[in-house]
Amino acid sequence: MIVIQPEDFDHGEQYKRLRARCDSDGAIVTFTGLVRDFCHHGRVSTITLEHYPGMAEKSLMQICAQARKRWELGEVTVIHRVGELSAHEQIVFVGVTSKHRQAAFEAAEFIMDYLKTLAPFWKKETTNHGPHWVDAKASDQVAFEKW
Amino acid sequence: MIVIQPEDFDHGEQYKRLRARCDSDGAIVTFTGLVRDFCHHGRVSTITLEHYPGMAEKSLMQICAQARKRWELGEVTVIHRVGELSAHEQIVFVGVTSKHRQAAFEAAEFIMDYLKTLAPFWKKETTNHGPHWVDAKASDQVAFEKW
Amino acid sequence: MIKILFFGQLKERLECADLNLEYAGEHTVVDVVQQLLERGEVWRPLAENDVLVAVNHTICAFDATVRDGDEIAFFPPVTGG
Amino acid sequence: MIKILFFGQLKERLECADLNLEYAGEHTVVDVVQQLLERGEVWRPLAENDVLVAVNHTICAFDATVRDGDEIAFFPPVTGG
Repeated sequence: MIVIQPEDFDHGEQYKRLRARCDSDGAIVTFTGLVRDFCHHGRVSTITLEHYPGMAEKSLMQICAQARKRWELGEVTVIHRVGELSAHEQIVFVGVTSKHRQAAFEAAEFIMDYLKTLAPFWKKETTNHGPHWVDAKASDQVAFEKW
Repeated sequence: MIVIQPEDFDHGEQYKRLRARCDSDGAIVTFTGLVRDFCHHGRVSTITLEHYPGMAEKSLMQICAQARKRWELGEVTVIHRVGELSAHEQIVFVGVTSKHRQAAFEAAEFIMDYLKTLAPFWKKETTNHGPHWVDAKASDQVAFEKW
Repeated sequence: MIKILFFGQLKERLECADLNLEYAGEHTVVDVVQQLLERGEVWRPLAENDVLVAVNHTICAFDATVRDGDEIAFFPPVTGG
Repeated sequence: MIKILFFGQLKERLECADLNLEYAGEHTVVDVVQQLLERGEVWRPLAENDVLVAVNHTICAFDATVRDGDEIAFFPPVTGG
């Protein structure tokens, strides 16, 4: 399931949904990304997430399809929020079920690493010193290339 | 937080607790292990989890302390159930928060890999062909040795 | 006709979210960029090194072929998640 | 006196969950195992290759020293999680 929405999501409900559908799978891994309250420009009050409608959904679907080719997975959920979010709010959710814990861990991390480098979303942070676009991180490129 | 208990746990509540305490951390990873309904002996109806009281808690604490030495972590939660559990029930929960997603992923996987090899818990499965003790898996030893 | 979209900081710097361009034949993304650069100084950011391009929702190289009816998007490195 | 505990399949095969042993001096886990093996055939599983031992809640090698008052546990490879 892939969802792009401005609304917040209920982590507990997402977990229940994964669990209800995971049949004989013994492992569930979830990742949640939250808005950090601090960046090197200062204290972050809000961020604004822009995305490329159409391509964003397609990109997430392709990333999940790639993960399914590499690992034997049951359910895969990706939720990415857009619009204005406050510090500490949930931004992104990745949930994966698998028969094997290593597959679940690796697939969830793979999806996040690919999302960070390929999915068309852009963050603008607003701090006490004003707004600025977030720069891409070299560490995300390194994480992407390890797969 | 380390808990060993016969009672089930509420994944949503555990996530909320991690999130409430994770301050400036931007990443939360959770792992849940469920009772699988099938093993090579047949269909599993229940499992019984035995543990070594005293050592089990100490072992989990040491594993979490080792994880904290390797990665910069915020909150770490490990819950392991004992006693009789039915197929599809939750067995174990690991939740980790960190500033960085790679640290959160790696620490959660490390804790599970170490728990599987070092923490004194033993599983007995009951299938349609009767009860049997679960054998240790070579793949768990491999996973342990990768760290 | 092709549709061209801009996102993120690039959209702000170009002061343009999207535009349509008369189009015939089969050229490459580089040719499209060249055509925009000829419109004036304001389009300069398009030629910067870190600009990414997607043709019909798929990231591709600047030598990718563009056909009539395609949707081209230019944007800075992505920073979601 | 030392306290000895058994867990999992080993406990079932030995038909013993725990026992106390009079103890003096400083010997090793191997010596303790030897003492039990001398009690009879039923203790044989203790000498199997995959048996693990913990002294005072810490997994250790069979040449670890055992002191009066220690708690020794023998068990098969763990299978939790």
